[in-house]
Amino acid sequence: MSSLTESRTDLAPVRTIKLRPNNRLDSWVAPVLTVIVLLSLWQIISWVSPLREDLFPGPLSVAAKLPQLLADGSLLSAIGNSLFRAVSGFAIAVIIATPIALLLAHQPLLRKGVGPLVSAMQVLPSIAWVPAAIILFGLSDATIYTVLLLGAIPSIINGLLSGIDMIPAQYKALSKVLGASKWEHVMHIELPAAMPGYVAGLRQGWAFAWRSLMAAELIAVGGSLALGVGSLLQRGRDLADLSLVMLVILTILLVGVLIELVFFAPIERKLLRDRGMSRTGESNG
Amino acid sequence: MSSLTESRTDLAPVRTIKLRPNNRLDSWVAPVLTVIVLLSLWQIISWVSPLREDLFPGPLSVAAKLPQLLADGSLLSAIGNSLFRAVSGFAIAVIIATPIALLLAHQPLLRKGVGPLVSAMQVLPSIAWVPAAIILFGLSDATIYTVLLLGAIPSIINGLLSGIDMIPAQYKALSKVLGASKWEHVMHIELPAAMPGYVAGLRQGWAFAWRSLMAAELIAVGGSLALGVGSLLQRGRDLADLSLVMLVILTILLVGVLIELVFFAPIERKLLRDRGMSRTGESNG
Amino acid sequence: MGVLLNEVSLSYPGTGLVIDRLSTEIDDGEFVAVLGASGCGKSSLLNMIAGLLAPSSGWLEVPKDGAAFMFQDANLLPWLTASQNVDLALKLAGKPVQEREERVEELLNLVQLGHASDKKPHELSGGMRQRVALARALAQDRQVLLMDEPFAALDAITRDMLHEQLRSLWGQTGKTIIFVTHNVREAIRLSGRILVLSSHPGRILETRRITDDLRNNPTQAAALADELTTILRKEQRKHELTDRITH
Amino acid sequence: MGVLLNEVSLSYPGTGLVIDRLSTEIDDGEFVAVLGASGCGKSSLLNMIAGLLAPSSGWLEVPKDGAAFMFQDANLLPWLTASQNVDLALKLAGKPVQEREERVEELLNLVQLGHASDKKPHELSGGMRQRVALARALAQDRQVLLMDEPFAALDAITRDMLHEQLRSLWGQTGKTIIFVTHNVREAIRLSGRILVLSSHPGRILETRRITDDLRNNPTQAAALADELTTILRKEQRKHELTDRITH
Amino acid sequence: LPSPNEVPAQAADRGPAAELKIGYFANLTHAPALISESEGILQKHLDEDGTKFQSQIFNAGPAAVEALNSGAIDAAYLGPNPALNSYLSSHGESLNIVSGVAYGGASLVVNKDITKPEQLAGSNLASPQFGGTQDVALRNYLKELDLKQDATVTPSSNGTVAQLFGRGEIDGAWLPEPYASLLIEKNDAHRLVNEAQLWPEGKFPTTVLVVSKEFMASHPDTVQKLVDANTEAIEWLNNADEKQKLSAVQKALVKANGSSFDESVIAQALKQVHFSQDPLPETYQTLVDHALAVEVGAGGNADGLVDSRFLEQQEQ
Ligand SMILES: Nc1ncnc2c1ncn2[C@@H]1O[C@H](COP(=O)(O)OP(=O)(O)OP(=O)(O)O)[C@@H](O)[C@H]1O
Ligand SMILES: Nc1ncnc2c1ncn2[C@@H]1O[C@H](COP(=O)(O)OP(=O)(O)OP(=O)(O)O)[C@@H](O)[C@H]1O
Ligand SMILES: [Mg+2]
Ligand SMILES: [Mg+2]
Repeated sequence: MSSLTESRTDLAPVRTIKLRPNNRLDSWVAPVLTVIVLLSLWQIISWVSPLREDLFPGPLSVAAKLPQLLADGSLLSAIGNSLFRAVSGFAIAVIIATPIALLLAHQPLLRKGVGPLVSAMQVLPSIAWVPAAIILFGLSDATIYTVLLLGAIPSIINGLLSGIDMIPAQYKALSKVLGASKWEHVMHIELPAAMPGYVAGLRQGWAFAWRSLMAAELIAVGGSLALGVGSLLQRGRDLADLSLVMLVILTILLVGVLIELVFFAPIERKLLRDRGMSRTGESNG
Repeated sequence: MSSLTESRTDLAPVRTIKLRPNNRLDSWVAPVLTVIVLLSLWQIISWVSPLREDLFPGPLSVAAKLPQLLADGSLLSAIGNSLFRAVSGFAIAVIIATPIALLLAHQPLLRKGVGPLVSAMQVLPSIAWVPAAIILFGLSDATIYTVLLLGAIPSIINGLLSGIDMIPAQYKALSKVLGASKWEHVMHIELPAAMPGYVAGLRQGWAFAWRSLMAAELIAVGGSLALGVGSLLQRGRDLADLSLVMLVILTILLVGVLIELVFFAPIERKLLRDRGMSRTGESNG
Repeated sequence: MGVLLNEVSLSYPGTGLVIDRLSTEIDDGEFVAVLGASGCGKSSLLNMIAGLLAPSSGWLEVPKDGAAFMFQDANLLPWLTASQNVDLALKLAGKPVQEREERVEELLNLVQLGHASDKKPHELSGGMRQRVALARALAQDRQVLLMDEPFAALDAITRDMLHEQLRSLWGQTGKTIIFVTHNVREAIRLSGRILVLSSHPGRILETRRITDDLRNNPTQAAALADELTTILRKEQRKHELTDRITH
Repeated sequence: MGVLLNEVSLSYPGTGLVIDRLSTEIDDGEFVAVLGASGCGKSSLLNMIAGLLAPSSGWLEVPKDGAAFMFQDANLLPWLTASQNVDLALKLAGKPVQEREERVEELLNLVQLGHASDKKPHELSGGMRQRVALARALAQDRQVLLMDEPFAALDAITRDMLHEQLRSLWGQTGKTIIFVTHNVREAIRLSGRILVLSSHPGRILETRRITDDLRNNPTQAAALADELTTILRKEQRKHELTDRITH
Repeated sequence: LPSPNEVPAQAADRGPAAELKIGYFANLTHAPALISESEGILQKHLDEDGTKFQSQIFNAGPAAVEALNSGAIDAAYLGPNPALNSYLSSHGESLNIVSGVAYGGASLVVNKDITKPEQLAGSNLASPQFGGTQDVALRNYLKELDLKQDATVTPSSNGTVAQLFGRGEIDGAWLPEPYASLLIEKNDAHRLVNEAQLWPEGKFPTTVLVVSKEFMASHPDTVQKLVDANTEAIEWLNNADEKQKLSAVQKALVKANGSSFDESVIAQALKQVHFSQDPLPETYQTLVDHALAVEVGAGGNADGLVDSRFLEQQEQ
């Protein structure tokens, strides 16, 4: 029987309410700090490293590349083009994938038949689709969207399916008892219940969409197809210009961080908060 | 007041126990049937289509390609090489990503700082890493594994993180009450509770691993780096040999379906069954 | 006709018979209480009546529009507030919006949760969740109402009040109510008939009609409560013996 | 010393005060029952004592090794069987394997679930789940045992039997037990002191010591039960009035 | 872990290397490399110093240059452009061209409807790589025809270009062999312009042999052997009769790549490509200037790219 007691006085003045604005700020400051630390590390390593400047460009020499690319507008227009394609393509992918996933979830035989194929399609590299897409659509944005969609759709389907699989059986019983039609069940119970898993799937789907886009943009490096970030990356490799490659990588990372911070993270936070959970390390207030 | 009554006699002889072997068989028969249907469709379209045979090869002309590739052993050895790399690389990725994800889950500041970068890395196309990997590791399997790992790890981290985020708060309370150390909490509560979300993430991680591998295998088609499926695919494209491209696509799909059926689906089924849930359309027995 | 069970049996995969050839007829507008030891199959029985489980053999008849069901655990949807949870039942019953709003408020007030209507389930106490579930079950407005230990998490006072509400609701609407409880006196106070279930397997051990006279006579009621408790105790003791032999 | 609460207040984000400057001292080895209306803050109080919630102001002292806690919902881990759920508590308490196996069996037999030890939570009935949770709480073997409506989902017979078990366990181990219940007679039967909480905000409305004499005297016990019920009812009525005015 | 810069750029001669790692593509224009290996020519030369060799087959220039820079390979058969790009971006520190391999063999092939250069107005043309030799040549050609605004140039990859043409998506393409011949043989295209017409004596580099600067500094003897073997392979090819040449090249291609184009395509292509060890040193600055003129490159100084001392040594 422990007679040692622990004073909890230290807990006393801690209010469970944390200020939200502060929290929001945190989620921006921390990544920015991380980036600064990583950049400094990179610069130091590039100074110390025995590798030639053209093989391992430091941040300064990469930054030196920037004005030129900004001046001829190619970087900004490439980002614009790619971002537009990725966002619109992703939206289309979500619109197509969601009903397919729901159909699969409700048609056991279809799911058994097509489900494994969907997972297999996820594994197929995007460039595999390029020849077929070109035959069908030639050198048009349709080709690029085809490759992007075939990359993103299977992943979103799988995300939603596993979200639905994880729905507690009791919710299904509830919806039956409440007399929900299939459609009502999907809209009022299944989709909201699967939401957290679905959003996790969407995040992966977005990654697939963007990566497939990069692969699709290698089809043509400018010309009749508008230049995208993927083309720019390939151009950097073709010209043995690692500064350009690094610059494009950083651009992609930046876009990725922004999409995460302004889109996925807030949605996820909202979903979890609605359900009385929280992302680890975030206050539940 | 409804006075209409519904006879439920029809339900009477239905036993809730379904025979499992039957179920198992189903999950193989259905995909095989699907594949047969798709193949037939493809053959019919290729007969009907006005496109030249070399632009749109039918299944028969693709199959005709098979004996030659089997004879010189290049297809089988390419599959063997790629599969070995993918499976071992994926295993390494899981081993690396899991502790990182756990660390991020338990270090709020780290997560805030690095989390968005991880999501951004997921978005970075695999070929972006190729120049750096070659310069660091030359033409070795290390290069290929680097590209593969950088593709798979962020996705697995994100999968586990969102699995952990979805753990009900009450389990955390339980583990605190039971006096679990951080390590015990992770092993006995956090990991098992996050399992379903984690496996969903692993499935996506596997897709990333395989796709990144395909990109990495484009570096070289032979020599000190053994030929992989990705190289074979590229060879088909270079030689404008769409039959070869199709054959490789089919091979990749086959591998994908097999991995899904022998690995992910059973694990997922087991996890859900353990928790009293079931994949939609599968009996809970 | 209300609910008819004919030789209904149930077993789960890997269990023996949970319910064994149970037959009973529950009239339209009857108020029936089900008593039985923990784990004897009461929830399973309600699940079958609600159509959520198919019997392993036998058959049952229920009104075509199914039954409203208050689950043993509250089973609220965590992403909806208390009022949205109740509203969902009305929405799925096809009620028009204006009507719904009013009805939700009415129902939440009935269970004394008017002040908590905008709270999410995780912000409610256990008893409050149960009351939201009760409001939702009442919102369904079906001829048959199944309730699985509806008042278990409530304090005596709230419980008393809800007893009254439920009795008056039953009087007004003539619903068929089947409810599971562990509280013998609650069963006597509310129901017109008490079914006592045995366990392993679940059969009807005893059926008692409760008249209003008996209900309102404290001594008689107490005597019946004692009697039922004795029956239950005897049944339990039998099992303890078998248990000790088999294990 | 057992548990000391000093001017402890609690509010959740967006709520008013749930618990308002509550002070009390619970001695080592005391058996305390907490009564109060649904939603008055009983679970919140236990959560604070268990260290799961920090008070908004005030402070409390608990034994350094914390408290065993039986949650209001069973809170079993769904991927573990009944026996594994109990075993986890022993494992995390650092008990050696041989001892654990025996102890798990012992505890499951204690709650009469020896036959269900290999079932997963979703294969158990509500009352069975609660009993597994009880077994797990006992497995923790801490000086302080907190129980949040431990017998709510149990039938009278099982409950009676577990009352006895709990009393004898308390007698043998000298644990400090704090338990929440809605059953006034249960409180009188088990505890040495009853705390009655008010609601909105939660304060101690009444403290009653229960002597063994009183406990064993049916008339006295019934009188106390009536008295406590009246106190609770009065408190509730007060709120209904305020409610009607504010809403 | 190969660390390319352990050896300072101007390291002392350390005699013949123990091993020579060489990269090339399984392409027709790399025939001397293929023959040199399949006929055992390189092995024979290296055996004199006891040097072993290892070959690595690449898909594309960038990966080969990256490998050369990392020290994973010491020498490579490459198109002139990747070599030039790497030379310029490293300020002359990465590699040198030590010998020519092939010249000629690039053409503008177009569909049958286009018979005169003027008809290129409004057409959609392709090239195999942005800023590559053919891309620059095409752009330059269009500029000289004053069609720069009227025709689109879409850089893609060789395989994709063939597909696009097959679908009728593009009207023509400036391609190296055997892709130009592939379009002619399989897709009814015809040769509108042979790039040879645009160069003095019809000579422009198609494939060159490059060696990394460090390797050259430490093992000049081995480089000499490599250059000698290259020359011998070229002579072998140039002395063989048509049929012998075709079958040897085809055999080597299949061996390296698993499969190859049809014999008819290879035969056509072999007529366009000429093998010679002449590195054509004066052409590179022209390439750079053309690129600058059509705004696809940053310009630069190609002086010193070609290091012909090994060829000169050979002649002595
Ligand atoms: N899904 C299931 N799989 C296997 N066994 C089950 C399942 N559900 C219930 N059981 C078993 O069926 C029996 C009856 O369970 P049920 O939930 O109907 O009991 P109950 O009478 O409602 O008990 P309680 O009063 O404790 O809620 C129990 O022994 C339980 O273990
Ligand atoms: N996470 C939370 N956020 C906001 N409010 C909460 C939260 N948890 C509890 N509350 C509120 O605090 C009050 C007390 O809740 P608590 O669970 O302690 O009640 P209780 O006395 O245990 O009731 P019951 O007997 O019904 O279980 C309730 O009004 C509830 O709405
Ligand atoms: Mg039950
Ligand atoms: Mg409570």
